[in-house]
Amino acid sequence: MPEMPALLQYAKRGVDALRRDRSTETVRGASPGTHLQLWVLVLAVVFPVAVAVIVSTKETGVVTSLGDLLPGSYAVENYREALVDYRFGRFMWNSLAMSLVIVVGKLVVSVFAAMAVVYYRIPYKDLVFLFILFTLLLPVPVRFVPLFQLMNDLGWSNTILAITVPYVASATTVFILRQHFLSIPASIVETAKLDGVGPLRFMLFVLLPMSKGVLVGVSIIMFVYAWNQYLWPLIIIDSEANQVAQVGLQLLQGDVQGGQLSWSLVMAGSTLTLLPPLLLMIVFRKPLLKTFNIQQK
Amino acid sequence: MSTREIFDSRIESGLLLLPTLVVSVVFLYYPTAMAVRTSFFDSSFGQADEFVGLENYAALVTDSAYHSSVLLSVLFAAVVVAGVMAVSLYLTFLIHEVDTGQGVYLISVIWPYALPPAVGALVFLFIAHPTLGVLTGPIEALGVDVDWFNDGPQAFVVVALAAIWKQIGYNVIFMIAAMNNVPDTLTETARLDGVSGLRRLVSVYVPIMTPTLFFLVVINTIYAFFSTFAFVDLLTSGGPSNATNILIFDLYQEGFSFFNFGVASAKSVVLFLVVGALMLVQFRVTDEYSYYGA
Amino acid sequence: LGGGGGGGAQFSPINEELTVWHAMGGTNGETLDGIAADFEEQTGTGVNMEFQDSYENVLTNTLSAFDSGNVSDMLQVDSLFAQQVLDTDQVRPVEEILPDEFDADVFLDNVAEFFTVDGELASLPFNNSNAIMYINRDAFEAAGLDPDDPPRTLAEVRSASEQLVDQDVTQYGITWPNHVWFVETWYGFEGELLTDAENGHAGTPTEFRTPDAAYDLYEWWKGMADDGLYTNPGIEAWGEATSLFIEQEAAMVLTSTASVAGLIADSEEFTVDAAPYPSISETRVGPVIGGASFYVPDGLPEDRYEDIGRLLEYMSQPEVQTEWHKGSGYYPITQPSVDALREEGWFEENPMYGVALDQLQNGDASDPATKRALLGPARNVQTVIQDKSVDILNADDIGGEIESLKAEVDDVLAEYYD
Amino acid sequence: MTTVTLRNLRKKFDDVVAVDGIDLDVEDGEFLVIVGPSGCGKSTTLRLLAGLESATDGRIEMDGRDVTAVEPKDRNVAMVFQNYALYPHMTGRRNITFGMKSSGDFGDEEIERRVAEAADTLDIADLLDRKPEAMSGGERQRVALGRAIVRDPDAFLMDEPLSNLDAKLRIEMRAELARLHSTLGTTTVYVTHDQTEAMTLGERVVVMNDGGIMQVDEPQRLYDFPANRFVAEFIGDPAMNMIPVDVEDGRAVHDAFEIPLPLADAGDPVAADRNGVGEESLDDGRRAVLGVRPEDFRLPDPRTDDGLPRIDATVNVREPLGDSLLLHCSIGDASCNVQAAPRTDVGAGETVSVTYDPARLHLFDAETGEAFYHSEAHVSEAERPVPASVE
Amino acid sequence: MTTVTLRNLRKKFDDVVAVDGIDLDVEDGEFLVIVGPSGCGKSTTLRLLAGLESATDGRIEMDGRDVTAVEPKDRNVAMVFQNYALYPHMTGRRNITFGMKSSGDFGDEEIERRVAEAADTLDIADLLDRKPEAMSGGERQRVALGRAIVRDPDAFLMDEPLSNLDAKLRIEMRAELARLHSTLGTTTVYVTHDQTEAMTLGERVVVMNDGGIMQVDEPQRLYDFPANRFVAEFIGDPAMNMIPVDVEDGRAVHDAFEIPLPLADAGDPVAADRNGVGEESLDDGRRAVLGVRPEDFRLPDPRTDDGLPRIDATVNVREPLGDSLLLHCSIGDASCNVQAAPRTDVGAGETVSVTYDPARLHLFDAETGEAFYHSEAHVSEAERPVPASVE
Ligand SMILES: Nc1ncnc2c1ncn2[C@@H]1O[C@H](COP(=O)(O)OP(=O)(O)OP(=O)(O)O)[C@@H](O)[C@H]1O
Ligand SMILES: Nc1ncnc2c1ncn2[C@@H]1O[C@H](COP(=O)(O)OP(=O)(O)OP(=O)(O)O)[C@@H](O)[C@H]1O
Ligand SMILES: O=P(O)(O)OC[C@H](O)CO
Ligand SMILES: [Mg+2]
Ligand SMILES: [Mg+2]
Repeated sequence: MPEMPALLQYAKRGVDALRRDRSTETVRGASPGTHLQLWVLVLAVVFPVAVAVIVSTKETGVVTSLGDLLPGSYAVENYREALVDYRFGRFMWNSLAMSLVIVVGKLVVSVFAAMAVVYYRIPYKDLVFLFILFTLLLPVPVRFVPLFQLMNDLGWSNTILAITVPYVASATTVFILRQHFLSIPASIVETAKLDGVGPLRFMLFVLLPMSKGVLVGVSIIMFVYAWNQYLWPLIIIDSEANQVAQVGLQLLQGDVQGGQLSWSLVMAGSTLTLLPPLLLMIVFRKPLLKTFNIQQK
Repeated sequence: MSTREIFDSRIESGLLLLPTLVVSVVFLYYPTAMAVRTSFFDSSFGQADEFVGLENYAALVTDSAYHSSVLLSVLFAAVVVAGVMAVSLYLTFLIHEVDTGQGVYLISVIWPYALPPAVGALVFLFIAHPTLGVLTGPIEALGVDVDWFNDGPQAFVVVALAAIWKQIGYNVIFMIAAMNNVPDTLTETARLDGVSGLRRLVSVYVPIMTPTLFFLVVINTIYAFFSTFAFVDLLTSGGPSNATNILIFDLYQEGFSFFNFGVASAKSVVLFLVVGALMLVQFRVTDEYSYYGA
Repeated sequence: LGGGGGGGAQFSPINEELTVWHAMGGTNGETLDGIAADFEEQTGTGVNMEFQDSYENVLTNTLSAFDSGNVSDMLQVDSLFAQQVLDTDQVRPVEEILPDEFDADVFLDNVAEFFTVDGELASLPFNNSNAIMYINRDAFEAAGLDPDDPPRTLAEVRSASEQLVDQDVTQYGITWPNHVWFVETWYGFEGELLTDAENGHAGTPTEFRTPDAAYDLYEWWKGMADDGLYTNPGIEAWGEATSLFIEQEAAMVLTSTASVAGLIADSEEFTVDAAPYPSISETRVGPVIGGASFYVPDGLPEDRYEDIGRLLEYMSQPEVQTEWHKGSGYYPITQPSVDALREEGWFEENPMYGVALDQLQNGDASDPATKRALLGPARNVQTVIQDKSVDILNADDIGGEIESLKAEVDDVLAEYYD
Repeated sequence: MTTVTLRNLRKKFDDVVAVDGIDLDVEDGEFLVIVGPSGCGKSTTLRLLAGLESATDGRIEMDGRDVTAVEPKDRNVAMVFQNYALYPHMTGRRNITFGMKSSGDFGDEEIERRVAEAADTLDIADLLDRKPEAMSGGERQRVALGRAIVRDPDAFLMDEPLSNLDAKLRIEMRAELARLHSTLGTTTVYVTHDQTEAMTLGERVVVMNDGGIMQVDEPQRLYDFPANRFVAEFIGDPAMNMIPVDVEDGRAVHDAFEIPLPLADAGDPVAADRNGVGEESLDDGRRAVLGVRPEDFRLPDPRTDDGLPRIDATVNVREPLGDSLLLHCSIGDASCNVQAAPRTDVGAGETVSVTYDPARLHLFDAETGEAFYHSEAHVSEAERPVPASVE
Repeated sequence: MTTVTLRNLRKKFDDVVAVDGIDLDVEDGEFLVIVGPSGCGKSTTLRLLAGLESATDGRIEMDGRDVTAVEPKDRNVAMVFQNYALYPHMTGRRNITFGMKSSGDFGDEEIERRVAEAADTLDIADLLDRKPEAMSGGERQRVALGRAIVRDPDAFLMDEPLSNLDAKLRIEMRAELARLHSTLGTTTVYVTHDQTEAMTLGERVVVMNDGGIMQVDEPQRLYDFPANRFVAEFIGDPAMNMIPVDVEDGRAVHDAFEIPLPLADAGDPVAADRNGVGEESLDDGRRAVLGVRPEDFRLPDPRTDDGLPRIDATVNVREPLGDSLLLHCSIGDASCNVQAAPRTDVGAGETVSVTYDPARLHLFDAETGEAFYHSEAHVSEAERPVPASVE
């Protein structure tokens, strides 16, 4: 996998960039008003998540006023309970497996498709592209019932195949990759053609290395998407051992039927599920924020 | 000018497209077609399908609750799309304007995007529950009676807010790249001319960012219609008085709570048509107004 | 599509070991796990207790599993959905599975009756409950109310609530989850049927009944809401309702006996007590049953049924029932365990645990109104009633909304049974 | 060893005819420059040669072999692009070897040897381990050249390879290219819109306009004997002055002046050879445009009399260029640029007396723009005034 | 009505000092050009003037008012950028009016009037309703100018406004700018790296290098009296030849030649005034660099004798430039460019005899690069050879 070293490299750069950010503060700042507005907005955006994290450190977790929002001392206990007693680690692991398979699958399949769409002379190319784009309108919920049946017919229920393969075709990824491929100077492509560089070599040694940023950026978006899948796993996976974290979260609620809603455990679980994507976003922040410039055509 | 179509082999291009096309056909188009088929049947668990022709659709046509659900969904999508884009755009702009701490601000605002919708909904419930919510007290102190379990419009606002909040990060990711791509000299020209901040955003950046904004309108519309299920499910269950009974929730309930697959399928088809029609309108409109980057 | 095959479907089990899908979270779930472990120790047969989040999810997963063919060996189905599961024709009456020597008469009459179909025990009753009222004794005292004489009718609930709120003791007087079960229970106490055909026990139900009592109920309910005496915790919001009570936002909560153990544990700041369900009027015919029973799919490999039968039998053993009752609050459903508990003096020591059992046994089991409705489209009817209840609270014209509630339920019934 | 022949080559894009049926012969080892204004079809011609575009019509031959339909990689040509087209993620070395390795025609050792050779020729040994982002524009261009030469192609095709460089660097690289060509002797077709590049680099220069070829000639001959107005005005900076005149009685007549047009004796063999035209074309009353380059106008030394007519010109703007002084003047109703000695003391608004080099007059048909008279062809070497020793 | 004064102006970016404490006075209505190689700090200086960068140190005054810390929009300057900086989504008209409307200082009618006026001045009336994508480069630049002039700013700041245009257009627009400036008379600071632009446009030219000012002078004086090697080599194309010599006995001595250095009579007032230096600096044995511009070398007419030394030069490359012929020669171990008449018959490899203009010699200190001798200052008008009538 040529992406792996690239990923590591980006990871390192992301961390470096964070470090640099703090040190370089130039003389002329924007007006304090701008910063104030930002503070307020950022606070508003982050507040709910912060509440979740705080609650996850409390004993019962029932918090009804702002005054209660001081971190409690049950963090270790709650996280231990979630991870060990409720086997939440297991769900996280399932989620991770699912997400990685989806991301890698999407990338491979979409790189192929985008390459065909951009670099091949194909008849009815626009139609093919449209056919792929059109799938944006067919998200899982609309197809639940037949898809469910199909999975049963294939014997895929309760397997990782059921929660990964249907996601592998990705209109968004193909679209973004196509945009990126179109921004690679034509002269570079033509140089390859003049040199007689074959498609495989072209893809491995020219296209992929020149798309590192976008691939990383798209991977993160797709990871978040995959990681957050909820409804479909809920429906198609009914064995606890194979369940994913999003669905597993409900198991942390405690005996709701019996009136015990353990908010602190739920929030501990929520915080746990937030960690992998968050970590990725921080580490790969540079490519995530730099590479999605959508240009016309 | 020059061409990127440097390869000719039909077979190779076919092979490259194959995985995407096979997956699309088998797991996307085929189930969709089946959904269309099912919509002509009376179908449920544990009973044989029975062909009923257009009956399911006829039921929808006469069902006024369903009509309001369609309208509601369109309204909801409009509010969510407009809200997400306005807030994200303004946030992006502010971040673009400051030169200190950009990275920290950025990570902070895109952070909630990583949160699963279900968790987002739970957290929202937690802070905005009419009686238990952390923020309920302060908001009531402002003179608003927080009562969205009973008050439809309020419930709509809460679900929309949650949906907007969750999608901001995704938008900011794309918008910041687009805004950073606006040539500095345009910003500087505007500064020399004394074009004020907001005017610069609206009159200079936004038009230049149209390709990205258009992409986001499409993605956000799809999000608003299809991916907001968890918020409705966990916050309001479509109520009160159907005030938040958007199509995707309605469809899920019909299918997976009531197991009326025929009707649910008819509802999927309608949902699909509604979103498709909206997309078409959006493509038309943006085709006309979008600035085609130089 | 959708519609699965007929009765002879061959199911494949999920696991080598027995799998049980249930909806018992938290401490109740742990108790259940303990029971499984004990069973395994005694018999060597492994059991996987798999928590499925809620009765609604168990139902969804069950129905879809029937379709996919991968089914769990036992399914904990809410009594509300009994008919919906029976209608699939994919379950085998437990009586055919239980070991021959098993004595089906051990179950309390009021319980056994509900779960018996065509003279056969269709499912194994296990965790059964009533809706009761919990009160905050401290709050009652602070408001000058007598905690030992809790309100017994809706009118009394209202006046107690007024007193609590007027004196600023709690923000609200009472709360309960917006769940159909509470409406059902009110109907039951009033001796009113929810639907015709004896709540579906004597034929096909076709209409939702709206006796005067229903009007009284909703009028009271709306008045409570309008005057800020009642707060709506949300649809099926079991957790939120008890949270409101624990946080002392409301001094009374209506909820399941299943919450006894949890509420006692969580009410650290005040003293909790249990009281019978408040009735609409002075009439108190009896409550409808709540909780769930275990169904077993028909069509699993035959060799499994023996183990399943033994597990079923084990779960109705007096020791298990006693343990279960003490750990949860669900009342004991077999006579031997009731007797054992009585003997032990358990109910005297823990009067809160006795409230539901008394309520059940004081009820008139012969009155069809106390039999929980058997409705094919139960989930759908449930949703309509819950959604509509909110509408009624918001409506100016209660009568109109109640009529439209009836119309909608009738539609659902008609559609299902047509 | 490679000649390139274009025959009636045409390329049409949808509604634009980019190349409009051109014929051209590139000789073996020649450095041929194609020059012309933006959009005239230079790049398209080059890309047709490379095989990156397919011809709509006509044929392309290399060494007599018809390659019109041959795949680019089988034409054995190397192309250098304006934007360098280096792979940004590869080091200089890998950029150079990547194409060769792909083609599989070369062994590893052979590749090594060639890279070393090219690095030597281009003096880029120390760039081989850097990535393009760590190179300056000139260095990048040099690596791009390296990539082209290692493959030892039959022909180099270069599309404005120096346009992205700044002025100084461009001049340096120009010299580099000239040196390279004299070392390698590979047939080269070079596209530029910069006439200085065209003049200094090209052994022959093709001037294109609007998809067609206007003239193909050696640089100085293009300058001295432009075949038409387009070439006359395109080549030369500042451009040739163009003044509408009538031809009368062997003179170019304008409202503000009359200029005698030297004519060689009829039948003088020199004339034809030098692109002159017989007197029959100097018909009385013919409408023409007189072309005189700014440097062929002179401010005469008042102390001498060369017997040439004096023309009155009013100076509008003076532009000191350092090595000369450009005067923007009006002569009657015509605007003219006149080049004077750098420190000449003439101010804007003054009227000066101007004369000209009688051997450097050009006449173009007023309608077709075709040149029909170059006075140089009619002035024998002996007759010409002694060239000034200071230019 | 606007003078601009820079005092000890400094700008430091992280670790780069872009502008290194410069002093400069721009006079009211002056067209001042800043020229220098890439990265020398030209743009930064201009941006400091505009207020787009804040100064690290020093002050900026406009009309005596300290504006160092004033917001850009309150400086009342207009800036024209290299890439035009037109809003791509607005028509020409809206591009022009957008800033004015935003500032709110102008009424609608006033704006109308001004746009009409500017459109007239710049001849862009028919561009007003087009978007930039439908305009050519020159048209875009014109609209950008229009946007600048409608606001009637106190000063124009232009950063390489013509660099993106092709050669022909650049020359046209250059003339346009000159005309505009003579019409409006607004103080203008113009940045370019193109010395021809600098020479032709600037009333005075500032040559910058490495963040500092090398020389400020009128264009022709920069050319004739460069203050140091940097200016001498930067101004002039092809660049001035630089040959290391020793000064001995009033002569510049090189292995291959000796050249007498004219000296005015001591105390002659002309000398000082003309940037010459006294004979005391021509110390025997001083290491120096002799500067001679290519056009100040000559191929002498063999028929005449001007009494000047002859220098043997071997021609390496001949570059026909049309209006002249550039010979790249070796003189001893030095490389020299010699400019000859266009059609001179000299081939590569030949050795030619070269002489020079004795009034056009320059000497620079071998170490510091400072000029210490310009022969022109020592040659009185009368002594100079009669200028040739053909340049
Ligand atoms: N792929 C294409 N599709 C359509 N028109 C094209 C294409 N390539 C070139 N043209 C048109 O053909 C004409 C010639 O283009 P070409 O690129 O050959 O010009 P050029 O002489 O190289 O110009 P420049 O100096 O600007 O590079 C132009 O009008 C151009 O717009
Ligand atoms: N924002 C910046 N941050 C860091 N360094 C900068 C910045 N802007 C300019 N510099 C540096 O300051 C120096 C001067 O830059 P400036 O842009 O003024 O040069 P210039 O003379 O305009 O060059 P050019 O002709 O290439 O435009 C350069 O070394 C440049 O790299
Ligand atoms: O909460 P439980 O288990 O007592 O069940 C209550 C009712 O059965 C819900 O329908
Ligand atoms: Mg071109
Ligand atoms: Mg600059």
